[in-house]
Amino acid sequence: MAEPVMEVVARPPESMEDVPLHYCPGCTHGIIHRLVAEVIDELGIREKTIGVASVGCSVLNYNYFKTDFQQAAHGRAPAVATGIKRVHPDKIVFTYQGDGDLASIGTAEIVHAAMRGEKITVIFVNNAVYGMTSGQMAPTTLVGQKTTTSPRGRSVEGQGYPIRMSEMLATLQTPAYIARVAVTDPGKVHRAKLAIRKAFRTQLEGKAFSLVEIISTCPVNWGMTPNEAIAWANQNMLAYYPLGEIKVPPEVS
Amino acid sequence: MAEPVMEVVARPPESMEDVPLHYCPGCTHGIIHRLVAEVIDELGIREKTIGVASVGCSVLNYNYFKTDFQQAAHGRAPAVATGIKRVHPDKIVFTYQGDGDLASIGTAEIVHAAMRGEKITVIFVNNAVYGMTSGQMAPTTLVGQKTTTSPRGRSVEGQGYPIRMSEMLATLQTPAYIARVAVTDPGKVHRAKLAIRKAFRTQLEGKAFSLVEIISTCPVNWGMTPNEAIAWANQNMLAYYPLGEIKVPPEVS
Amino acid sequence: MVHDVIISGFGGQGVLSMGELLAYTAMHQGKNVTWLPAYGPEQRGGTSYCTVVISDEPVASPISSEPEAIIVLNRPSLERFESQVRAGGFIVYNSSLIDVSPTRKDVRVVAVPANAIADEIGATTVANMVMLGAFLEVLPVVSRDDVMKSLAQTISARHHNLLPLDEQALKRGAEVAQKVGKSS
Amino acid sequence: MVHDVIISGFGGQGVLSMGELLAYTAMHQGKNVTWLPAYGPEQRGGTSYCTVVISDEPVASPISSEPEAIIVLNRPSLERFESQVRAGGFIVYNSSLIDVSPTRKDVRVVAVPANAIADEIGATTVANMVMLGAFLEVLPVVSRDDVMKSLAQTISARHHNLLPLDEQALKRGAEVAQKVGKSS
Amino acid sequence: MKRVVFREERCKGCELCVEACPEDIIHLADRLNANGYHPAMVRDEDQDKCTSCGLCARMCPDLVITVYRPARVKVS
Amino acid sequence: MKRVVFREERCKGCELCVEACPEDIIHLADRLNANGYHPAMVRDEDQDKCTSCGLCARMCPDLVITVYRPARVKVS
Amino acid sequence: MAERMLMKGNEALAEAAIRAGCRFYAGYPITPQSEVPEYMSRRMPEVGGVFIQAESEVATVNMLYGAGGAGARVMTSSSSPGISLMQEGISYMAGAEVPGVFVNMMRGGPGLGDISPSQGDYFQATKGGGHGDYRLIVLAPGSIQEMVELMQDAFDLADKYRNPVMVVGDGMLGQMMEPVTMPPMRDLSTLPAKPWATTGAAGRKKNIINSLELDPYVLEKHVQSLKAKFDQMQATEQRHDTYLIDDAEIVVVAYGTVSRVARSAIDAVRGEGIKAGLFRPITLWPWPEVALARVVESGRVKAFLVAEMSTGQMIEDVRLTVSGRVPVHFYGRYAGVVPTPKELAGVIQNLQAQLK
Amino acid sequence: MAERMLMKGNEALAEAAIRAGCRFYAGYPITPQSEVPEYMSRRMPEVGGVFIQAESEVATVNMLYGAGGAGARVMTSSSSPGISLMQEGISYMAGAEVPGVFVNMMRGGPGLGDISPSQGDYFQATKGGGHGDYRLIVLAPGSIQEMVELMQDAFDLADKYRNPVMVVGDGMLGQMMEPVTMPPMRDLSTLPAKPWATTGAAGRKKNIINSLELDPYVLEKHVQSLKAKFDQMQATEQRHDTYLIDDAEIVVVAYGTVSRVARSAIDAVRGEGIKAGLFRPITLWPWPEVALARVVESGRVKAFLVAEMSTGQMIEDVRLTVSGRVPVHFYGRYAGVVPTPKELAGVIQNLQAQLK
Ligand SMILES: Cc1ncc(C[n+]2csc(CCOP(=O)(O)OP(=O)(O)O)c2C)c(N)n1
Ligand SMILES: Cc1ncc(C[n+]2csc(CCOP(=O)(O)OP(=O)(O)O)c2C)c(N)n1
Ligand code: SF4
Ligand code: SF4
Ligand code: SF4
Ligand code: SF4
Ligand code: SF4
Ligand code: SF4
Ligand SMILES: [Mg+2]
Ligand SMILES: [Mg+2]
Repeated sequence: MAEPVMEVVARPPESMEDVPLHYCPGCTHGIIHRLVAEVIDELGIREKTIGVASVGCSVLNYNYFKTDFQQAAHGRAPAVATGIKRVHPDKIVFTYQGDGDLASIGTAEIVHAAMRGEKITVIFVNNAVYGMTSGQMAPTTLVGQKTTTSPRGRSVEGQGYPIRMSEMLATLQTPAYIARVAVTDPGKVHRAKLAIRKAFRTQLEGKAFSLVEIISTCPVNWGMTPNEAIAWANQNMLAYYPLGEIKVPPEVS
Repeated sequence: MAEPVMEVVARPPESMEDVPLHYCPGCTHGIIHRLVAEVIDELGIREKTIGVASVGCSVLNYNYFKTDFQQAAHGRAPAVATGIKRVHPDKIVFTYQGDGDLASIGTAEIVHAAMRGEKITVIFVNNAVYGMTSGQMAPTTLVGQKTTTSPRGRSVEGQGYPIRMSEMLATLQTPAYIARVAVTDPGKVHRAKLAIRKAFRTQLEGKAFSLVEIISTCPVNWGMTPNEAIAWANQNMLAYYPLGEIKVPPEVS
Repeated sequence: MVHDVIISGFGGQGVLSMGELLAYTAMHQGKNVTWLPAYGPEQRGGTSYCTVVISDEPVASPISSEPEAIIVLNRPSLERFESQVRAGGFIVYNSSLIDVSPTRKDVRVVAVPANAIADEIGATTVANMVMLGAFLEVLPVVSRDDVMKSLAQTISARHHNLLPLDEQALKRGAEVAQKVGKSS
Repeated sequence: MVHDVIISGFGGQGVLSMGELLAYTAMHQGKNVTWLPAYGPEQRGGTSYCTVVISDEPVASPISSEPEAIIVLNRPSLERFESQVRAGGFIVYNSSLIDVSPTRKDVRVVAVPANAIADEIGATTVANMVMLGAFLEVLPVVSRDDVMKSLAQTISARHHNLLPLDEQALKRGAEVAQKVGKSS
Repeated sequence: MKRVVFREERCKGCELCVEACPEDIIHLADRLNANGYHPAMVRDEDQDKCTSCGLCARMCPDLVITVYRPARVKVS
Repeated sequence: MKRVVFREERCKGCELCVEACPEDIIHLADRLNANGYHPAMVRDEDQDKCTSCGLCARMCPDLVITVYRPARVKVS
Repeated sequence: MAERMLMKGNEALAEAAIRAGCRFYAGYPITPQSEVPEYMSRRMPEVGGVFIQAESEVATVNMLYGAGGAGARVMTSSSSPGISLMQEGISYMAGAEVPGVFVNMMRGGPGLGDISPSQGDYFQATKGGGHGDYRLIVLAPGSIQEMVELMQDAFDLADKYRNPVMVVGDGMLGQMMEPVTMPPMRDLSTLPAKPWATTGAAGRKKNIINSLELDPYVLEKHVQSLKAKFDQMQATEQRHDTYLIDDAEIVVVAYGTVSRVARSAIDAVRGEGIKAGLFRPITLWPWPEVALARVVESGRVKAFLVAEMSTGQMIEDVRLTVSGRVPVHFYGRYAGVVPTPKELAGVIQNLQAQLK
Repeated sequence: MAERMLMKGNEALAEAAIRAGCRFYAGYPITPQSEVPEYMSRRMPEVGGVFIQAESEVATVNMLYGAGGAGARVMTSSSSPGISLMQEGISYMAGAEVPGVFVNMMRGGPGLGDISPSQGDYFQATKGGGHGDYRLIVLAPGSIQEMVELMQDAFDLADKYRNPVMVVGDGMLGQMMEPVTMPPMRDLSTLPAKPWATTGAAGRKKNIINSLELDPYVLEKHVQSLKAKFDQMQATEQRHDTYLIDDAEIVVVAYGTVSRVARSAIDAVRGEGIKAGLFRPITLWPWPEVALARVVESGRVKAFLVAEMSTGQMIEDVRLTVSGRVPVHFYGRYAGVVPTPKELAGVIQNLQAQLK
């Protein structure tokens, strides 16, 4: 029997560099990188895209994308992106930020970039913990979750309930698109990609601020195997952080 | 006919110092000071209250209250109050902040004090402008409103729609009490006082974070007489910033 | 020659713009000038003032510890600056609002009922121009004509109809000062 | 006397805790010690190592540019540190994972099939104790007994049932090293 | 006795009380106070019209106003 | 020809692909790669069982996996 | 010849920045410099530039990082507390070699202090308020005209060295008016090309703006290359000015506002036969040590008088250069107090009396 | 005698702070000091103290301002970029006279840099990274034991002077383990009373914590009183240590981590007959100028070698003291690179060769 001609179903995206990623085994940052790169490929915008890396485990992601990049100070990626986009309104500018970065130290910057309606796209990776600095509590850490700075588990008394950034930002009138997705099974990964594409398209169409929050895992700091972490996220994080499109202006579909 | 014996209906509160206020004629900061002092009087907490002044026209309010006070860096009053209250959980701690202070530079601090559920009370004076520095745009400036840094009027394109802090903070699960009031006619002043009292009582009862947003005027920087400013606020600000209790936990009544 | 003058009054009495007008006019006469406002805590309510220095040479310090002249529009200003005027200098004060007289004997003193005159002219806002007119009469660092030219250049077209009032104010101020005697 | 040793391997091979145990034991023998981890970019994945200095005098620098000994558990570690060992020093390496031999001729080299031995003992995690046993045989800065005492003090009670395995590992490591010959 | 008393030297003439008074009896004096403001006042002859409603004091930002009313005499 | 190909040297043995595969044909090899991980693999004899669904690649964080399928031959 | 205009320092510097090709301004209001953002909010749209009122000074400096990294000529202005908030970002810009211009209209401190003129941030500007080994070129104009000219240089130097440049003034320089002649509008097409900027990787290798390098040996190389730039600045960018210094026995060292007061004081004491002169640093960093050393070596100077609106900061640099060869005296007013010419003349007179 | 424990620098200093009476810690994670907040999160509840993970370093310093102003012994810890973000708040604390202890475990910079040991923030700590005229007492331990002891002093000095105190270490001191003996737990009732603190104005005049004063003449008085405190610190708080200095012809000046490397290097070159010694500043501010001047005046020293993990910062203070009397050389590794004993010994040998 002759060998059948094969076509590719899935392969590494063009917009990513062919270098190993430094993430821990099973860390979902890698999946999210790939999705962003696939969207950049599909929209054909690699040469007009400028990324902004934040401080967190993904700090080195300027090494992984084949686009121009700026590495921003901790929490300030939206301000950096604002500067870039205002100088180059015809370019596509995105930030890639963790939950410590965006929801803690960078709260003011994300709220105000969203309020002003900066025409940028924010990829917000919520793994309920400070990954890079080895597992301290984040504002997104779940109640009861143990971390290195909440050794007895996050308690409502004194630390409060976790912040739901997407819902909070959606109270603003200006932002165009806000959605929460997850990468905790193949179907969710697919829907995550659709949301990321929508967010970039929002920007391409010249509309205001778009943000996709992505429920992610940090197996190392959660003290779990990658698949345990996936299961934990599906069970616990999604219960507190419901998935879905939170803000969609009528024009974006 | 004999002179009737007179009793006092209204007089300056005990908890205020008997010194002239430095505010511009007709500035409603003075009304709000008085309401806070009246509540402190009525609750009998002057000797256990510690205030935190912010940077704005009200920066000198430590001169006007007969309570202990700390003057906080611009935007950081909630962090300062957090420090005080955690050291003295039995004391009553309040901040007094303008909209530039709380909704611009201090966004992260107010969001996180609210998220943690710090047992403090925030008096948030929204006059849609930076008063002290002579009338620049604030995040709360209305669309179309002219200020010294929005000389053509605030535009949605590039500056976005104003931020509604109370609604935004109310998406957090931890805060106990959030309300928006105004001091733009005697009836509203009365309801403002009720809300302020409720906010302080929330703290007295050991419940989490309480905040009262107060729609206020800045006649000088709005370029109006005090009464024109009152009318403008009633007509324009209340249309965008609806009054009412936004978050009331079942227990607070 | 260096002339330095402090102009002081309540916020709203137009002392800053009066100083600016003086500096602007002198600049157009080829002089070196500085105009320095007091922007400190005095700003809100309280007293507001500015220092104008006019010189043939580049101006070194825009601050004057011993001004040649003061133009004071309210009583706190007189109290604050009277002692600083250098001997042989000038005090031009607004006698409409200041109910005491300067006590200095080593300076020339000119009392100008500026508000009263402005009311007569029918525009309370020109009281500062009355003061300026009186000042220029005793210390003619620039001419009234040049001031009027500067005014025409600097104020927006839709206020040009007010120029005759300003001119009148300058003149009336000068007349008051003439009675006291010209600077030699 | 000053002894300084670098202990290096993959993260997860227990090199940091091995160093800590060594330092802790020496401290309890009245020695001055320092334990310095490399906490740099090597941390995630990659190679992890620590430097232990043991001395009768207060330890000056906790960094050693020319360690007396290295204990290396994986190949990148050998490649990185082999050249630094000072002449007359020691290389103790894990021959289960390192498939090349050190080339230095001026140092004493001990090959320890640590993983193989640990597998024999039935606990892969004690490979580091095998290495330590071998090291202490060639450079007896502390005794195996003292190490066991330290272990008993530092690990939590519910792991005390593992102590016999650790003891066995130390001993098996020592036996391997004995074949090579004791340090004089 | 007066129902409504103004601490004139502290008044800034903002007229918030003027607007607030339902009886329309407050107006600014012609004279200036030490700070250069026309202070608010109620003419002596208008004091009777005052209902002691307190609205003027409620709106005054500068703690200028004290309002009195005849004591309700309690029969004890 | 293989349907699913692993760049073994980049695999970190996280097993996300193992969990994702509906055909249960992925497992970790006994050998270690240069970075000390047991790489994921599909045995040659299992390649046929692969449906080219691509779910393994979708979950792989490290760009290890390329998935092929027989081309649908277009009649032109 | 261009027309002389009577302008406030703050507005003049804003216009000067635009003439120098600045097309991105971000800032946050603070006295005594709020006229700068106010002017920019009116003017930037007219020249097709960007004005943003940032949510804070922290956001401001990071907007500059983004916009400067993207290739624009960028600036901000603030006053002391606001500049303190920018220190992390300034360090990032220096580390990532992003050019940008910072104006600090210094006010009295520490803390909230007051809003009056001060020179209390000399150390912060010249020694590095942020973390790590970096330097800023610090320019200190003495007049509004000079401020206008130094703004041109500030942008050019920032681009030349790919480093932030700071212009320091104070409330007095910001608020006063003086006649100025504006330089012509720079033709943007003549500005230096920035092949390193993030403009989208179209047809070229990607550009990365970054200060992170986890390998210390690689980072050390990078910091070494930064240091080479700073050494070059020190070799070539020192600037100063003098007044009546040729025969001076007492040399006042002062910059900015104080240098003007000092000139008046010197004029006054010269009238009494005191041989006083002025050494005025224009670059606070690089410190004009070559020129000052020459003054020391002339052998004529009997005493230096460092006059600052601070409790004594620049005096350290003077002492480093003088190195014990001539006595160095100090006169400081601070926390918002500006010395008067008369007062400073008195200090010089006292010093003269001591010398005799 | 208290037991010797083997502890990581970061954990030892955290425990030491608690023993010194610290009952309020706020902080934000950053390498290489995250073990401090982690330790505090476990330990503070056990002693009835407060641990807060702040939302940022900006919030952190302001929490310290509040808690310190309310009378508690307060501290935070961070590393270079985080300390830069605290500069406004530190200036506020100095201005408002709020005591507090800051630990900076310095890492390589500028910008994000790396996470390896560095001394690149010397200027920031000693000259004032924030705005206005203020100073911090800056303590630089050379070992973990000394760090533990200096933490006690840090809190006492902060309270004594009502001023922030900074303890500087680096990644090496924070991450390494050494045996330490902990001081006993301080009895909180023996700590100095703070009648100025905001504790509620019950039965006393109200207390105000504030750095604002709009009248420059009044503010100047206040800053003058601050300056008097700083002068007193300079007069009484200088500290240093020496090693083999009595006959030394080459004196290495180094602090912290580098001072330890230097000791090893000195031991090595002493073996070759080179008369080298060590001068180790313990207070970086106030700079130990009296003791260093005495070394200069001894006349024995032929050269100083300043060794820093920076491109050259402390050397300015050395030069100010030496004032041209003896040559001052410099050796720096930086951006996260720690010099080795061998390397430094080589530098001393070269220097010795030059001297001959
Ligand atoms: C100003 C400043 N503060 C703190 C840090 C240290 N730091 C680096 S990454 C990080 C947290 C990252 O957490 P997150 O944003 O959730 O990203 P993740 O690593 O979880 O993906 C922190 C606190 C820093 N680099 N700069
Ligand atoms: C760090 C810092 N940035 C800026 C300022 C200047 N500043 C003082 S008050 C103020 C705005 C105040 O506005 P708001 O909070 O709305 O109070 P208002 O005066 O309107 O009552 C600003 C920007 C400052 N003091 N500190
Ligand atoms: S620490 Fe957590 S977030 Fe960071 S790379 Fe590892 S698993 Fe991913
Ligand atoms: S500027 Fe506005 S807010 Fe400030 S005192 Fe005046 S009126 Fe009130
Ligand atoms: S109390 Fe009422 S009626 Fe009387 S003056 Fe005041 S507002 Fe008018
Ligand atoms: S409201 Fe108060 S301040 Fe205003 S006019 Fe009336 S009395 Fe005077
Ligand atoms: S493509 Fe689908 S069937 Fe084939 S190995 Fe991957 S997950 Fe399994
Ligand atoms: S998901 Fe990728 S990295 Fe993980 S085991 Fe499978 S192939 Fe390897
Ligand atoms: Mg995270
Ligand atoms: Mg406001």
